[in-house]
Amino acid sequence: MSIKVIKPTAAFASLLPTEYLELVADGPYASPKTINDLGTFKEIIAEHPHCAGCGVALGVRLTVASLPAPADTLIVGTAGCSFFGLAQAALNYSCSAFGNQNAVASGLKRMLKIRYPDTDKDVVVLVGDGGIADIGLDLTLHSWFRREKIATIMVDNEVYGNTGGQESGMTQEGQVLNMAPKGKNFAKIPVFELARVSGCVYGARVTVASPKKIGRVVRKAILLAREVGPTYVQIYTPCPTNFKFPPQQTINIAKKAEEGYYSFQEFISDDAQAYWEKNFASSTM
Amino acid sequence: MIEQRVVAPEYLFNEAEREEQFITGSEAVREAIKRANVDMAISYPITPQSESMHLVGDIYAEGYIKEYFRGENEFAVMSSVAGAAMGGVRVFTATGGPGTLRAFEAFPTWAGARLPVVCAFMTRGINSPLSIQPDTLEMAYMLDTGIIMLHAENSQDLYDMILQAFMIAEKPDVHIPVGVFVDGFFITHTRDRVKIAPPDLKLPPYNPYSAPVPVMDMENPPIRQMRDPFVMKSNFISYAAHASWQQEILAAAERSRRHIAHYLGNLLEAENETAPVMIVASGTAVSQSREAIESARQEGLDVGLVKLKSLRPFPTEELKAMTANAKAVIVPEFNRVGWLAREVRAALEAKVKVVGGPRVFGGMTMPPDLILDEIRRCANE
Amino acid sequence: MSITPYRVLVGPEGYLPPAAASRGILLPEKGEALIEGAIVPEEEAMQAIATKLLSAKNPFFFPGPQLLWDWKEGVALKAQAVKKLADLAGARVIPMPDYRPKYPMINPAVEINPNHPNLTIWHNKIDVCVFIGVHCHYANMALKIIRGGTSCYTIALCGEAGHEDAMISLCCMGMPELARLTEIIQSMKGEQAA
Amino acid sequence: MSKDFLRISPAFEDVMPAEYRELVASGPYGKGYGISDLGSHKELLEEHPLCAGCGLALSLRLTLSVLPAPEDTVIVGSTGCSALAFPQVALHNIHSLFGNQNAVASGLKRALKLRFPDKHKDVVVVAGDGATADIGLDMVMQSWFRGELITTIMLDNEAYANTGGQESGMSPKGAVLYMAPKGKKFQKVNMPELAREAGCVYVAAVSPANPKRLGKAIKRAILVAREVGPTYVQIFAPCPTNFKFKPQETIKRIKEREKDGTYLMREYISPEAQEYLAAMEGGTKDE
Repeated sequence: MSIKVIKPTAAFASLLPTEYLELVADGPYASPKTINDLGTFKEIIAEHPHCAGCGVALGVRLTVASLPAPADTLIVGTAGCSFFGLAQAALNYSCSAFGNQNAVASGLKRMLKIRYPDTDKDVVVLVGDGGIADIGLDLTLHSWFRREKIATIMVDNEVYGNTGGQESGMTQEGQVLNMAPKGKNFAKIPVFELARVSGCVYGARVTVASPKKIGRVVRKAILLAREVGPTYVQIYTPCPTNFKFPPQQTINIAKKAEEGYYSFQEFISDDAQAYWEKNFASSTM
Repeated sequence: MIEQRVVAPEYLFNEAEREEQFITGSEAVREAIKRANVDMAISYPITPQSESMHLVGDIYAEGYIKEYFRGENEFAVMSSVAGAAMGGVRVFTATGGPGTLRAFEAFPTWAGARLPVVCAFMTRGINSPLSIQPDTLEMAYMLDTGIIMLHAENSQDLYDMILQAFMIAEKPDVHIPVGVFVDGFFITHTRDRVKIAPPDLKLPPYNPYSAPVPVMDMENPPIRQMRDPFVMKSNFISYAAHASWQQEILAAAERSRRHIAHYLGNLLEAENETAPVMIVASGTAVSQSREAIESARQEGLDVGLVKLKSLRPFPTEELKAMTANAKAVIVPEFNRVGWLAREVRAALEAKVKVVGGPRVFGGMTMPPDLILDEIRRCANE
Repeated sequence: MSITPYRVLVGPEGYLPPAAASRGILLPEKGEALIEGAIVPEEEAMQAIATKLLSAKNPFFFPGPQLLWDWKEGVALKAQAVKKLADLAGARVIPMPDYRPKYPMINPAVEINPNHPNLTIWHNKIDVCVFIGVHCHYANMALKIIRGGTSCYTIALCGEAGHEDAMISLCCMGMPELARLTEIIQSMKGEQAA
Repeated sequence: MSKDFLRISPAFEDVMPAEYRELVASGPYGKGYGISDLGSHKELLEEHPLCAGCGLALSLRLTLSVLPAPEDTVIVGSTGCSALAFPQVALHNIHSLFGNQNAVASGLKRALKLRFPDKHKDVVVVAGDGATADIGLDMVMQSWFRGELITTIMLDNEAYANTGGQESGMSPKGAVLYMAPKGKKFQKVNMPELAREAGCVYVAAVSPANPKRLGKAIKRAILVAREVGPTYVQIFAPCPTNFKFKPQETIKRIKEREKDGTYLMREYISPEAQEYLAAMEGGTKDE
C-alpha cells in the first residue's frame, strides 16, 4: 500500500477527525514498529469494546503491533470476541461465515499473488479458539495440507466467549462451563501438534504474559509464510468474564500457565530454518 | 432431580394444574424439555440460542436427560442428532440464523429419513453483514425442507409447542421432524408470564418400534437395511420410487394436521374474523398487531386478527374461511422477503387484496404505528 | 380442495398419481376403515375385502419383514394366522423380505420390493394384492407406484394408522381383527359353495 | 440381536427366496469368523456393482468378513464408491450426507449405549478417502477428540473415484488426476499420524495384499473401540478404473507401493490398548 492511500486530500484534510491524521503522521506504515515501540506510535487498533482485562484484546493488540509490513497486511477473521477489536483495525479486515477464515484466506492470498506478483501481501488469519479448533478445523488443516502461504494465529481464551461462555474444543478437560455442566470430558485439542503434522513449517505457542516473545514469533511466522509455507502461532489469552477472575489478574494467570501446561514452544522445519538463517539471522529480532 | 411420573400428553397439556412463572423464553425451553422425557440433547453455541441449550445442559447434569454433548459445528450437531434418532431415541437440539444455514443440508435428510427430531429455531439475521438480532428470514428457506413448522408468538407458546412437537412428530403416520420457531431476543431474552405444569410430570417415552421405518440397532427386521439407500440407478423405476418417497413425506405433513389440531387446538387462531380488514401474522408480529388493533378499534376501525401457529402444514382452508368477508389482508413481518405474504397470497388465490407489509428487518423492532397506518389506509379504501 | 373429492381407485391412474393424503383423504380412527378414499365402518371394509379376494382371478398376499422374520414374541403366531387367511382366500404369497433396491435385477416371480413393486405385479399378472407386516413408509411408497402403473386392486391390513393410498385399508389391526376377517371369508366362501 | 435372532417365521419358510434362507442357515451372525473362514459361510456382502479389480470392493468384503460381532454391528457409510455396495450388505447401515459419517456415528453410538447399556453395539464407520480426509475431516477428528467409542475405517483408493477420478487429499503428490491437471501439488495427507495425535488408541495402515494382517487390524480396532477409545484403520485400495491399470494388477500395485515405501503398512497401539488386547487376544485365536 502506498502511503497515498491513507493521506487525506489537501482540500479535506482539515475536516477529517484527528485520528486519521495521526495515522498518517505516526502510524506504523512508513517504518514498521515492534513491541518495544509500543506507546511511541499510533497503533493500528487504538480502541475496542472488549471487556475489562480481556486477554483476547491484548493478544490481538500485540499481534497487530508486530506485523512486519502493516502497510501490506490483510487480516482474515471470523465471528468471536476477536472480531470486536479487529473491526476497528486500520487495515483491511474481512470476516465471513463462522469458521471459514482459512478458506477465505487461501483464495485471497492466491489472488493477491497474481495481482501484485512483486509485493509481499501478507495474509494473516487472526481468530479465536472455537473458530479454528472446532467449527473451522477442517478448513484450517486443509489450508495447511495445501501449503497455503498464510500465517494462522489463534487467540486462545479456551472458551466460546462471545456467545456467553460455552466449552470449546480448546477448553481444558474437567473445566465446568456452559454446555459442559459436568465439566469438559475430553482433552484440549492438540492444534499445535496437528499444525506440525499437517505441514506447517513453523509453529509457536506463547501467552500474553510474554509480549516480546509474541512480537518475535508473530513476525517470524509472517515472514516465513511469505516464502516457505503455512505457519501457526497459538497465544493463550485468558478471559476474565467467563472464567470469573478479576480483570487485573489476566497477565498473572497467563504467566502461571506459561510456567505449566502452556509453556513456550516452537517448531521449525529444516527448510524454514535454512531460509531464516539465510535471510534474517543477522536481525536482532 | 425430582422423581417424575409419566402421564398422558393430554393430561400434561390440558388438565394438569399449572403454576405461573416469570421466566425468559430460554428458561421456557428448559421447563419444556424437563417434562418431555428426552433421551438425548446435542448443542452448539450461537446467539440467541446458546442460553436455551446451556439450561438444557444443566438439567442433563441434574439427571432429566440421559445424554448430552456439545458438537463442533451445526452441520455436525444436526448429523449427530440424525444418528441418534436413527438409533431409536428421543432427541432435541436448537439453533438459529447462521447456524440454521450452516446445518441446512441436514434438514431435508431428517424429513426424508422420517426422523421425529424436535428442533427449536431462535430466529436471527443472516450474514452478511452479521447481525445477532431477531429476523425470520431463515424461515423462508426452511419452508420446503419437508419438516413441520410451528411458530411461537411468546414464551407460553414456546413452552407448549416444544412439548406438543414431540407428540406430533412421533405419531407413526407422521414421524417427520418438527421445528418450533421463535423470534430471537424478543422472546428468548425477555421475561414473561408462563404457565407451566408441575415438574414431577413427564411425557410417555418414545417407542422406536412404532416408527414407519426400521430402527438402526440390529434388533428389528429387516437386517439387510440401508437408511436410506439412494434410489438412483438411472432408470424410470428409480425416479418413480424417489418421487413416491418424496410424496410420502408431503403426505406425512398432511396427516399431521389433525394431530396439530388435537394438541394445539387449531393450526391458527382468529378474533373478529368478520371484519373487512384482517391482519394475518405469526410470531412476535402477532403481538405487535394486537397493539395496533387496540389503537385502531379506539379510532372506530373494524379490524380482525389471524394468528398462524402452524406454517407447515399451512392452514389454507382455515385461512380462507377466516378472511371470507375481508376486503384487505395485511401481513406484517420481521424479514426482508415477505415469505408469509407469499404464502397468504398463494392460499387466498387473489380472492382478496393482500398487503405484503409492513416489514422491518436487520433486527429493527416493528412500531405498532406502522401496522396502524396500514389498517387506516385499507379501511379508507 | 378440488371440487370433486379425490377417489382412490384402481389404476393405472397415471404418470405420477398424487399421495391420497395430499388430496384431503383422511386416515380412519379405530373401528373405522377406508374404502377407495371414503371412511367406512371396519366391518363393511372387511366384507369388501372378502368379496374382492374371493372374486379375484389371481390374488396375492405380500407379507413384509415384520411378519417374515420371527423377531419378537407373537410374530410367528401372527404369521401362521396370516398364512391361514391367505390359503383360505385362495391367495398365493410372494414375500417382501427387505426394502433395499434390488440390483442388478429382481426376480419378480419370487420377490416384491417397495422401490419397484410394479415389476412383480406385472410379471405375475396380479389383480388383487394384500400388504401386511410392511413398515408404513415403504407400504405407502409401493401402493402409490402400483396405483400409478398397474391395474391391481390394493388392500392394506395395517397394525398402525392405515394407508390412504390403498383401495381398501384397515387400521389398528391386531389378532382379533385378523380372526374376524378370517371368519368373514370363511362364511362368505361357505355361502358361495352352498 | 440375540444369537438366534435371524429366524424366518415358519409359516413363510417355503416362500422365502434362497438367499435369505442361506443367510439364516450359514450367515456369520454370532460366529466371529475370520479371514480363514472365507468360502465356508454366506458372506454379508455377496454382490455389488463396483468395477472389475476394485481394490475397495475387495477391502470391504474382507472387512465385513472379520467383524467380531456382525449380529450387533451397525455400519455408518458415506457417499463414494463404497456406498454403491452398502445397499447389498446384510447389516443395518446408515448412509447420511457426504462427510458427516463420524458425526452420525457419534449420535448413533451414544443412542445405542442408552438403549442397550449392557451389550456391545459396535458402530463402525466405513468410508472412502474423500469422505474421511477431506469433506468429513473435522467430524472425523472431532469424534476422535471426544473419544467416541467407534472404529473409523478409510477405504483409500487415493481419488474421488465415484465422481470420475478427481484428486483427493489422499492422492499421492504429483498424481495427474481431474482437478489436478498439473499433478497434485501437496503430499498425501498423513491421516495415521493425525489419528494418533487426535487421540486414537489404535491406528493401523493395512491393505488387501495381506488379508490376514488386514483381518487382525480390523478385529483389534473394533474390540479396542469397545472399551478403550477411538480407533482408525486405513486400507490401501487401489482403483484400476481411475489410475488406468489392469483389473488383475490391483494386488501387484499394492506390493510395488509397499516396496518403494510410498505406502507404509504400520500399526500403533497405545499402552492402554496394548494391555486390553493382551487380555482379549490371550483368549481368542490369533488371526
